[in-house]
Amino acid sequence: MGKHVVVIGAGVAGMEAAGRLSRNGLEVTLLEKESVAGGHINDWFRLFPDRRDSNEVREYLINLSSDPKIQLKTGASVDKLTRHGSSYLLTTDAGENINADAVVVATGFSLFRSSRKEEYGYGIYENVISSADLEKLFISGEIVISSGKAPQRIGIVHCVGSRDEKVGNLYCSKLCCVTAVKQAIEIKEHLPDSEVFCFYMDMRMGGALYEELYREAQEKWGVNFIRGKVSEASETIDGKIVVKVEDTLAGRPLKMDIDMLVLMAGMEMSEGGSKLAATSGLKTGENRFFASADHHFGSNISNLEGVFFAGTCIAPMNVTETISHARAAVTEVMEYFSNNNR
Amino acid sequence: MKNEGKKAVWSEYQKEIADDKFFYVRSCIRQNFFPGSEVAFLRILKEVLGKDVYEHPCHTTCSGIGYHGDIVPFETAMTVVARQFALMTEAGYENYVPSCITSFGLYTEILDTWHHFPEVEKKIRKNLKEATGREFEAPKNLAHASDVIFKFRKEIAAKAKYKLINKNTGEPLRVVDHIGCHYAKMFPSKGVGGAEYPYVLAGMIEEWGGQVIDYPERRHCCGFGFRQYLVQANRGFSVACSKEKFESMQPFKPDMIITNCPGCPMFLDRWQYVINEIEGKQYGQNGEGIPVFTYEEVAGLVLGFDPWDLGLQMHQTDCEPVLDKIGIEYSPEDKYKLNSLNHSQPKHLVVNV
Amino acid sequence: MDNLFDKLMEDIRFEEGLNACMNCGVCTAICPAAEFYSYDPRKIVDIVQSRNNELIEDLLKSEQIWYCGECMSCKTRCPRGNAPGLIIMALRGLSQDLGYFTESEKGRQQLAIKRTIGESILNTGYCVYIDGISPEFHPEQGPTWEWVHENRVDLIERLGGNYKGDGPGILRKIPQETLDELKKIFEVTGGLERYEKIESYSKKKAAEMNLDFDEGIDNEYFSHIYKTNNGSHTR
Amino acid sequence: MHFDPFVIPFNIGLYFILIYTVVRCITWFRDLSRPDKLRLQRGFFGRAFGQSLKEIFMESLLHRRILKTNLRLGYMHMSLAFGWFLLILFGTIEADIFSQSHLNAPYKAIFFKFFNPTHGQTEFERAYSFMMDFILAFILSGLLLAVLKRFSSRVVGMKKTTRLKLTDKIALTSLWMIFPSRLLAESFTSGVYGTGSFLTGTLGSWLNTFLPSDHLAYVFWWLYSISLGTFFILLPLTRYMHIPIELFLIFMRNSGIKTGDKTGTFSEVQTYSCSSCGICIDKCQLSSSAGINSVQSSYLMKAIRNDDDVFNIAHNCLMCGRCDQSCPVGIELMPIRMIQRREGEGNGDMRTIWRGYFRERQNPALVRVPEEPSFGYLPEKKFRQADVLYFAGCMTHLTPLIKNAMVKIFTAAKENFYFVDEDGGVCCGRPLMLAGQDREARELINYNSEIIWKSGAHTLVTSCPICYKIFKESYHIGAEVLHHTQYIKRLIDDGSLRLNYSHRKVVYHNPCELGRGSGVYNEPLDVLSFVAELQNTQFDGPNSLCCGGSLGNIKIDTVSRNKIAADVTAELTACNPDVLATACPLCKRTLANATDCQVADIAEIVAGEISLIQRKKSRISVLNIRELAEIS
Amino acid sequence: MDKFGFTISKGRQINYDQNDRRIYNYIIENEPSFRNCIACGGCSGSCSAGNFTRFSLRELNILINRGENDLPRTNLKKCMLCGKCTLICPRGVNTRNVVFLAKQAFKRFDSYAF
Repeated sequence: MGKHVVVIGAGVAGMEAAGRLSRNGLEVTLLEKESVAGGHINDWFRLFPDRRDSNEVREYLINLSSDPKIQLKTGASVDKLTRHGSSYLLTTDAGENINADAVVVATGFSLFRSSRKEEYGYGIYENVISSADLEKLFISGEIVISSGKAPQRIGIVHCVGSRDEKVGNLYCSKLCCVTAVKQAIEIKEHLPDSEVFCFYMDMRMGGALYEELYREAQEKWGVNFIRGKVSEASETIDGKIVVKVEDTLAGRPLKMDIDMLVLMAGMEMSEGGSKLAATSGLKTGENRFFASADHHFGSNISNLEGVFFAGTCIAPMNVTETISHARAAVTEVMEYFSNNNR
Repeated sequence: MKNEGKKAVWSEYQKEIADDKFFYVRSCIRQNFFPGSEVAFLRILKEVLGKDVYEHPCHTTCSGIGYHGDIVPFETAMTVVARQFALMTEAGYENYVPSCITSFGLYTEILDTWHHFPEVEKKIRKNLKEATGREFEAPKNLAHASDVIFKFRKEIAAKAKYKLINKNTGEPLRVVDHIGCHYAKMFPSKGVGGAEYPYVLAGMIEEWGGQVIDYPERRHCCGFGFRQYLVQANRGFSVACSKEKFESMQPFKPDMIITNCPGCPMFLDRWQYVINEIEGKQYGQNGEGIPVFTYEEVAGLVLGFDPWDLGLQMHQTDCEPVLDKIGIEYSPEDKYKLNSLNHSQPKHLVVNV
Repeated sequence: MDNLFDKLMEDIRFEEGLNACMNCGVCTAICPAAEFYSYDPRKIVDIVQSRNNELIEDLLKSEQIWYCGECMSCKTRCPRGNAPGLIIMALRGLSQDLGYFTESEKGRQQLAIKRTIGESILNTGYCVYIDGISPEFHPEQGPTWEWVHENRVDLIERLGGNYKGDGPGILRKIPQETLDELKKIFEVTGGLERYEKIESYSKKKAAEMNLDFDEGIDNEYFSHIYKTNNGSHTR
Repeated sequence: MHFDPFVIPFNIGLYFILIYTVVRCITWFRDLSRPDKLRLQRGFFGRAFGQSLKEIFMESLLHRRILKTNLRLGYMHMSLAFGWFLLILFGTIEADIFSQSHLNAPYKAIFFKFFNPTHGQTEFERAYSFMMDFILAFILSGLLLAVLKRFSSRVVGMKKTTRLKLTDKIALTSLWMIFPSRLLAESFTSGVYGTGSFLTGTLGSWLNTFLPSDHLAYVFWWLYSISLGTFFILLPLTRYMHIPIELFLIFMRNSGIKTGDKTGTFSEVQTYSCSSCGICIDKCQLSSSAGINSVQSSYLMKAIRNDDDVFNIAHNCLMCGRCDQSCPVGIELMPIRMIQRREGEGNGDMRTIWRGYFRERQNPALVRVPEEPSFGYLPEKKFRQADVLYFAGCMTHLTPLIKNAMVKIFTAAKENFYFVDEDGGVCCGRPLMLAGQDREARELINYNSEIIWKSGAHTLVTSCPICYKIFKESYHIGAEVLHHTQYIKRLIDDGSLRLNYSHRKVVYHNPCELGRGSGVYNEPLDVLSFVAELQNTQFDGPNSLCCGGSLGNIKIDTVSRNKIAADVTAELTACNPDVLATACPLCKRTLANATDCQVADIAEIVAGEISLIQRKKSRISVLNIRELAEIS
Repeated sequence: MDKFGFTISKGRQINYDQNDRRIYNYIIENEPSFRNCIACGGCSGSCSAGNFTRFSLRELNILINRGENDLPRTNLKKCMLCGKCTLICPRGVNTRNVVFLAKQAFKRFDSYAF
């Protein structure tokens, strides 16, 4: 057909979409603001719920998107997106102009900046880390606290930056609960004698095999689950973290010293996505993610004809859903081209 | 502890504080328990910094303690406050500076309520007109007195005679800051540095040479709790709250506590005495207690005011250990000297002599 | 019977303080009162949001609503933007308006606060005034306070105050016209009505409890409510 | 030759065990309650004595009951027991007849051949030798089976065999050694002297051709004696103690002594009478379905004897009663288990074979506060006058279809009934009792009794067999207690309830507490065959299976329960019935989770077939539609 | 104390580090399914005893888990062991054995008889 599609963002959604588009015979330009493709999956050690090595998924995506029809441009973010007749003109921050017959927006998400929940002291207390930091520790193979010792007791705070009006995020990020459980198990694998406490508001284990993983954490690993939102964390003189929480099921406040506190950062609209929304006229919703045309049957469709959404730029999704969503976006693109040709 | 992290938080909570022409409103509790502090505030602003501060002789309590003791309805409290605003308007001032944190909290709450519910403000205007015939403008700038001292902390440091440094070791004094709950807990954006890491006192401590101590129960209430202290039967709760704080700060070996709320310094001071009486436990280094100060007292000391002019003799927990550490000159025999011929001393001291 | 939830909704603070609660417990976790009293602000919010009249009535008559110290730490933290502290204030207001406060030991103490703080406001223009803070009622203020209280005239003068004096300054005398204005404000805005309700319901309760009731703070009922702690408030 | 040192081990063992048994019997007798002592005395001079002798012969020697259940296993036990008995009997006679003197020391009979090596030359002697060899061969054949059973229990037709401790192994080895060593000792001796019959003679002469028989014979006589001595000394520590003790058991039982609810002489005698034959393990569904092989009655008996962790074993049992019914020794296994449950952890008064004499109590006495009721919170008792009371039971509240069906049946039968626990009642107390908490159970029993008693009802109907059993056995309420199946049967019989006949095929699962537990077998079947086509299975009647949901077991996990239920439903639905019927809410719930077949309580089936035309209450039997159809 | 007319209140926070967790550990050891509790409250909802009194197995389970043993110790005996909770439990926790073991544990560690 000779049509040219620009995919913005070379994360899971972008790579999947680009690969599928090229398989359909389209020319694709894949733009990535970072120096390498892969997105957040590059920072993750293992994936829930089956704990597979994230490299395997990355390799799959790289293979899929390594096609002569796909031109990957790294270090390139989109400054402007304007419509010219039936095509679009994209201007990158490097000043490069790219023409596209259709655009797939796959700008993904940003992890919630944990320091915004000031009461947890992220960035202030040495032993308060985020879920992403913990993944780095997993990759390094060594879980240690600032003193260089292995933590004896680890606390995991769910819903950091999610379901929280104070930081303007009313929505549930959906993946943090299962991530917490996955990480809790991984901690126990590394440090079998440690105690792990998950502080949750509701356990939202709504994916395939998520609940099973939760059960495994309880049954096999003895991970403790305490229902209550952590109110604040503070530091003792010997670098321990004191958490205050209500054990709502016991109906009593609970105070506990913890060696390492892990914050389950939620998902937010990415900066690149916000910038794109501001310059392109793409609509966003109350949750600041892109607003798709219809929740049920038009989640890939934007308010601009020929611009399509793929993946977590519209809402939190796991890898499986992201890949499915990217494939659906490709279907929409193909249909768009075939309708326009008629 | 990473200080950059804290600074990042502080930078997000900047607050506009007026520069001059303050309408000063006194605090009920402070006038009774820390009269020297309010005197020092006016002295510093007028004499040291040369600012225009006006005090209206007809201003009253804001009724805040009654409001938080739940015997004064919100509408009544709002109208009383509206009358204070009217006095300010009548005197031609726009920058309202309360000495009291409960008042500051109440003003903030009222202004916020009026902002969200304009019909309430309208009703209060009507009430005030009906009751007193007065009319008012809401203040252009509302800052707590500690905000004002915070704003001029550098000027004070420049004119300081002493620093919060142990003159024997050269080490900065380890200072605990205690912020009144109603300063920023209700409206974090109205306090310097926000609710979690308020900077208002920390800024003064840092500027004047001390080191801020961050201990786990730093944000805990002193335990005043209005009705919790006001009724004898409930005071066990009040003292327990302060005790929790002392227990938590003790490992950090604090040299002193500095506060910006009227009640807190009094409670943190008196409860040390009560805990010692009931449980025989004395906090602080060498069992001499942890001296508790208001920010004006500390500013006054730094500027070289006489400790007994600041009213430090009214503290139950002796301040001399800190004065000695800093190297402040004072005359021990003047401590209980009064203007009249009366030279009595507190009873426990008489017994000891 | 009146719908108590609707009555609460008339209070602007209630409307401000109650959005939807998801029972996360962050308020209780930070609450100083929950730490020392058998008290759980989360449960209180949950009860009021149930809109169950019976439960709310029980709440208004309970000890529960009187444990809060109104530090407002809960408001800082709530992820749904609720302010349990403000809800408590609305509940306390309604409990006094309906006379339910005398049903609980802690609620009955409202008379003590009215008689001390409340009357001080109207009589002196101050919530508290040094003359009323007697060492006898405040042994916890310690020996220094005894000295301060005894020598208050000299000491305040020495510190640059204006004890009972005219014009501005520390502990100055508030002019009578100002006190009249205050009183008028209380009259117009329902403050006096609240005072009267506290008095009349307390009087009724005193009769029920067979305790002498009189004006001022030197009577059996006052002494009882000021000092009694049945020890069942903590666990 | 009248003595040789090798007989010393045997003598020590023999006199030890004799003295031990006598002392033991005296203590046991002393511990008996007064009525039981009288029973025993009466039994000794009455019919019980003769009966016991017969039973001892039939059961302890011939092992008739084991033979009936399992021929190979029975033969094994019989050859060893009866064979040995014959060997001793005829050995003694032999010694008496053929040696120089009469009234010999026992070892003379046992080691007859050694002391009379030339014996066996006359015709009569040869014949007698032949008989003795035959008996020995009989024993050795059983021994062979026993050895094989150790290695493969299938040999004797058993699925599982009991597991052994070290002392058991030593005793077992010494037991096994006895007869082969006798064989070899006699053979070698016979070989040297050219005596012996078809077994010892043949073997002996053959061995003599290439071995120094004379020397070897003496070695094996020693071995024979040591084996016997060791076996006798270890006897009190092992299951073989059952050999002498069972005799007392039989006699006591025939004298009318019962287990009771506390540890006592009889329960101890029973415990020591267990031969660990393992039949209870074979019957146990925990073993066959869930693979739990450490808690069965024979293990419980052993744990009690060895003072092991009885507590966990005692509570890990479905209390289905299948083992109780099949025990060849007739030990009252369930009552003994209940005693253990009641006595609780560390509180048992059971004496171990040695330590018991010192009556040690390892755990300090607990500060008991029994005065304070456990269920003081229960509300004022509410009761209503009615003819019939319906007590659905806790479990029935989890199966509302059953309770609705019952209400429908009551209404259709125009019964003046009161639904006692309609709004959720108080538990009947049996679950607590099953957990060994009798005092607590008694509180609930008293509470419920008052309600029932004050209602003035003549009949109490319950849907739950668990409730039924305790109402029958432990309540004193002055009303007739009926399970709903019995009650429905009556309604049908007296014509109060007219039912249609459904042509559905039904298999009936008999709940343990109703069938084996309370002896109600026929009424459910009668009712079912009245409304449906009842199909028989091999698990009808006393042989019924346990659904696995039993409240009797407090330890078993859900997975195991489900396995049992799955196996049970597979067996019962093998003939593809339309409905798997039961008469217990707990069975219903448990089975329904394990099968796709419809599971229904009999009450539900009956309620579904209630005819629209109902007669007034009358005593005249009314033909149902099936009978009408048959007539026409 | 008379001097001031009050005593210093004691905190009622769950002090996880100082609480006695032997009861919990004993139960876990003997009934590992106890770990699987998700505090759904099914047990309390179906409870025969809960029908008459404020007895919540869910609450007791949680408290024992946290080492807050006072309430469970005095409340456990309210259970009738009827077993409905075990049938209801979606996580297959053998709740009946949990109660049974808890009583056992209190007997063993606290010399507390029921």
